[in-house]
Amino acid sequence: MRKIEGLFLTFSAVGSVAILILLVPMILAPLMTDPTQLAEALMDSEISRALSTTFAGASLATLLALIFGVPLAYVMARKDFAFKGLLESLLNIPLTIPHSVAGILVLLAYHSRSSIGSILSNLGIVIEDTLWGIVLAMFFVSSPILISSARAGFSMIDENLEHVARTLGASHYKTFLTVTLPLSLKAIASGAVLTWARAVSEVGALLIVAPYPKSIALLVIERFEAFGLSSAIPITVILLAMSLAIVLILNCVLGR
Amino acid sequence: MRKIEGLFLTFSAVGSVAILILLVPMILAPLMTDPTQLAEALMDSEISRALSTTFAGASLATLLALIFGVPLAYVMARKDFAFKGLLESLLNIPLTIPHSVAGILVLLAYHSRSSIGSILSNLGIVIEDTLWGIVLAMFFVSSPILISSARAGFSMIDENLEHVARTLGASHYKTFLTVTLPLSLKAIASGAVLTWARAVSEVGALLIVAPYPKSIALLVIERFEAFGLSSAIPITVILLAMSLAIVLILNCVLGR
Amino acid sequence: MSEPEILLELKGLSKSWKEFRIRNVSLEIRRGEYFVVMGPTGAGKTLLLQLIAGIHRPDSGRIILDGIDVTDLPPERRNVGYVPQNYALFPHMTAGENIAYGLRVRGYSKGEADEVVGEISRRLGIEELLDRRVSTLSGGEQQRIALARALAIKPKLLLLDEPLSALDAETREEIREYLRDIRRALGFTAIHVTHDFVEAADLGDRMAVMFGGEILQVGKPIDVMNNPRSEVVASFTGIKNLFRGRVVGRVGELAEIDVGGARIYALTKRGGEVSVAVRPESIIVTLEPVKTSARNLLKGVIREISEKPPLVSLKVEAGIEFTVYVTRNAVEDLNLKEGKNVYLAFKASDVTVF
Amino acid sequence: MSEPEILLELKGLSKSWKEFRIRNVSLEIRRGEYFVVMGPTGAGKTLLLQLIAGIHRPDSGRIILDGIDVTDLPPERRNVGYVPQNYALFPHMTAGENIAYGLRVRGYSKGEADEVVGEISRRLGIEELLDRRVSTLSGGEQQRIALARALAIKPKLLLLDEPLSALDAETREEIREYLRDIRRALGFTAIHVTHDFVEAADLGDRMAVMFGGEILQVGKPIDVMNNPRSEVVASFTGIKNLFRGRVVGRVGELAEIDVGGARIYALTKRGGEVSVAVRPESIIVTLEPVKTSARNLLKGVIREISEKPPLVSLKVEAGIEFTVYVTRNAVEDLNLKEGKNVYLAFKASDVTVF
Repeated sequence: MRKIEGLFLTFSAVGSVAILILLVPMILAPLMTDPTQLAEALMDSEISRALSTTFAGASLATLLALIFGVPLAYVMARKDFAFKGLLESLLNIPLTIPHSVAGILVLLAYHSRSSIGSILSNLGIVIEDTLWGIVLAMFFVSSPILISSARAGFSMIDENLEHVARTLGASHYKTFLTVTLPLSLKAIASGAVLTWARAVSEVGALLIVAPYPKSIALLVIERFEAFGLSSAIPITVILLAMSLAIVLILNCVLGR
Repeated sequence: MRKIEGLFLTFSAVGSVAILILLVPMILAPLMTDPTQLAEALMDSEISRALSTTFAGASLATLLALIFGVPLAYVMARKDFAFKGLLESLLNIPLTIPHSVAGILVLLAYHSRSSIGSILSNLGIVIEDTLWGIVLAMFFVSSPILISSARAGFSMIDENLEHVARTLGASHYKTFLTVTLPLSLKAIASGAVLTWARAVSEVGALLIVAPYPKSIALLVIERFEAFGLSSAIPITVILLAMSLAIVLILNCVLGR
Repeated sequence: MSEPEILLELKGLSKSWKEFRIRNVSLEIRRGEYFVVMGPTGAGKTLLLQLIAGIHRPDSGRIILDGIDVTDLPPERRNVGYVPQNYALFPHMTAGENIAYGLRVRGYSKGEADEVVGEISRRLGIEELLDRRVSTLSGGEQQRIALARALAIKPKLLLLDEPLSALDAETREEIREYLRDIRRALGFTAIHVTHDFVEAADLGDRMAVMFGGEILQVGKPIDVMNNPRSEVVASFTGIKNLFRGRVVGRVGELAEIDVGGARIYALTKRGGEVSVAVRPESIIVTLEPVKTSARNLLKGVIREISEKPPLVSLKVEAGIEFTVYVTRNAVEDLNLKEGKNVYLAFKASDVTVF
Repeated sequence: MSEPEILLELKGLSKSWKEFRIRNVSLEIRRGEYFVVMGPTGAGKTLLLQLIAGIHRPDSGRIILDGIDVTDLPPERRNVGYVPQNYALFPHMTAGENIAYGLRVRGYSKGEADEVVGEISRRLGIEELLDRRVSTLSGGEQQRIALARALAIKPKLLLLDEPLSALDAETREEIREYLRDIRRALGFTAIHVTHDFVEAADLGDRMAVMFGGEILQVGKPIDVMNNPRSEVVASFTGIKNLFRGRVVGRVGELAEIDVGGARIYALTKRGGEVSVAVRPESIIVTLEPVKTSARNLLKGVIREISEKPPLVSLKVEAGIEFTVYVTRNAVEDLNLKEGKNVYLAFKASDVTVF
């Protein structure tokens, strides 16, 4: 036999350590789950309340990211302006900052006795221990994902398509709605799914800004601390299944 | 004046909401910092211990990701094999799963009374409340970033370069070291920086697997809960400055 | 015959955009005219079209379309059809939906739009393509759909950016004829940008030569190519022995073409007005009228002899003026001199018709 | 002279890879030979080179290089120089470091490697490029560096994948001459893959025609092109009036070329062995030997007349056999018949030399 495959064999062996470390926990957890416990967890009203709080928060955060982030992404994809590079860098800070620090930053800026927060309070928006707080914290840590994904999507569209649509009589808005958006739907959708998943995954910022209403990631910690490791397994398996679903949906969206 | 810029004006206005929500907290926090408090924080031994614990953990996690993840990425970039698509999906789960759930998965698989954990204990590796635990939790949530970044880097190299190097007499290993690695250095380096930042940012998994030794992200939470919002500001500003540095380094590495 | 009305007037148009420049371009396009702008890559041809379409705004100068100053109007209010070099068909629509797009955004109902699409597709011979996805179309088919899409809105002016350059040689010829045919059938006004003199000579009623963002010469293609006013124009319109003529008789594919002062025999299926060209290297000079297989034998007189190393260039007046390249050896051998009578022989298969 | 030794032997090589196929290819390459493999895109030419280089392993068949079965050896143990179509220069090294790469991985010290690089650079005329970064090199310069890199390791065999296809027409000609020159100077064995008959005719000692993964014909270029054994081979080697000859005299750029049975005059600076070709459309037939500016006038006899719509094809034996296309009209006019004596006239400037 020729030795050409030698490097691939060695690399596969070394690389399988990474695979093992990452996959073993995902495989063991379902195996260690007691089906009756799993069934109970699915009935547990605290779990379902935490899930609906989390999903509501993540969905609202993603919606806000779509409303405010997609137009921003379009402007950044099509226009050059001063300090664009700096703005890009700053918008990526939430993705690299410790999550608890992100929480402090959000709380500091928007708590109800801060100057902005007091304005928001007058509008009935208080963030401490409310769904608004969850949404805001989630938006802060996750919306940059959607912005950069949408921007990449817009950048990949041939601008001539927009030019031609305009010469054919479509206004700039109509062009955006009928040409630009349909062609960047994949990028925006996969960005939205990732943003939503990132929002659901958040722990640190929520612990600071809004530990209540209880989100599912915090409930896992609470159960673990109060009743030990085995008590957290059913929720873990449920959320693991959800993550798998998200990853598979993403693969479909991206058409791989 | 012609109306062509209308859409960009509207979109900029809408998009600036996203910019405001994201940037205001980053701008306010440094403004609210008392310089003497900041100086004290820089002297605070608990903070410097937490920082060194965090950096040690994140650096070790990144090192392990480099050692095991880069070879894996190379095999995945160059070889087709059964269930490659599924493996890719599974390797991305840690990026979409709630962080506390990631912690439960890691603890469940590797705690000292588990079957794998007991083997590790015999080797002197216990994860509960040790640096090993921090490294493992950080590796679990962050290494997929490096793997996918390195893989993208390898995929972008013209395979003919490797072919030619081999015909010139370089072994497959030598080709990897002298041609493949130098050309994918940017992708690997930026992946490593992002992996390290992601490891530093972790809260949820550390709360479950190894709340001690105290990492910086957890110290922020502890200070906040014990002494209130203002006590956390100095650490926040220090870490904010670090994140900014990371983002700017990344921009340089990627040569933008 | 009175002078045709001016449809488009460019007044001192200037624009810098990325690495491209337009410098003080003034031009008048007549209603119904097929106008070709010819120039090398980077001359600013595409930028000129985009200024006319309203995609960019000029740094200075005005654009008057059909009597209205459209300089400050966005593209959607100009009614100008634009076909970019890559066609830019909407990939998320069928060919038919592409053609209907301009009608639908104008508020036509689906039924009304379908009717117009059906009509234009019939006239352009693309009915069988309407249900196809854009990605399944060949280059030539994409070009036809892009033309139909631009024509469906009955534009005042059609802008074609290198419409043939992305096609292979065979399809290029086919689409060139197609443009000639639909132009005759529909009678639109068009500005066609190209770097190929064949397109200019074959399609253009008039042409402009563009270089470095400036218009260097405007006129009928035959005049511009035979009388370039500068070295630069000559260098990229440099085609010798180009004549405009009319097919007056034929035997099979052997056509007899009247080119004013002379008759030229060539192989072509075309009729009516045509352009013909003969390479100077392909013409043989003799002193006697000999019978050969060459169908073209013209009597002329040498007007000028000049060096064209490694060859010698002769200008021969034979009703029309020919340029002929011969070897120095031949000049001595035949004792060729200015004022000497000679015969020019060239084969029908060596005449290019377009 | 004894038969040269076989350097490379391919025995029944087959391979499927992506959309490409090699089917049962057997071939012998002689030591010192310049062998051209010619075929259309998708014929499997690149895959064939990659099998010889060891980049892919054949599904079946054996590769014998210099008496050793290398089928199972990795590329680094074959000592075969490979220049891919895109050159694949290492972008993170200078030109000089690229050339030194093969020597350095073989354990040469920096000094030893520099010496060899200096020597080969001198012989290939690329000394002034050595310190340049690869990205600053033109296409032709990149090609020279890639050649030098492959030759620096003194390979048993040099594999060139479409070495001229990425270059513009002028550079292509230049590099073609360059290949001829360095081949004469260094005397290596090469397999050169191309889709262009000019390269095959000009460079190849022998050639193979490849189509659909199979070798259809092997032989000297002149034999393969003049006597294609099948329609497929004829279709892409289809060049008429191709002759191999030798420059025996000249006046300035007008060269006299001995092509065996005849003398042909052409414009070229080349000397020694050359290939010449004349387009059948460029040859004029007369019944009398007339004095014209055409430098070539050959007496011959019509051997065959056949239809080539819209023209008529004549085969004329004039020492060497010419194919001439004339109009049907000319056939009748001159009363051309098989067996009739005619004269063929064509201009020196209409002869292609390569």
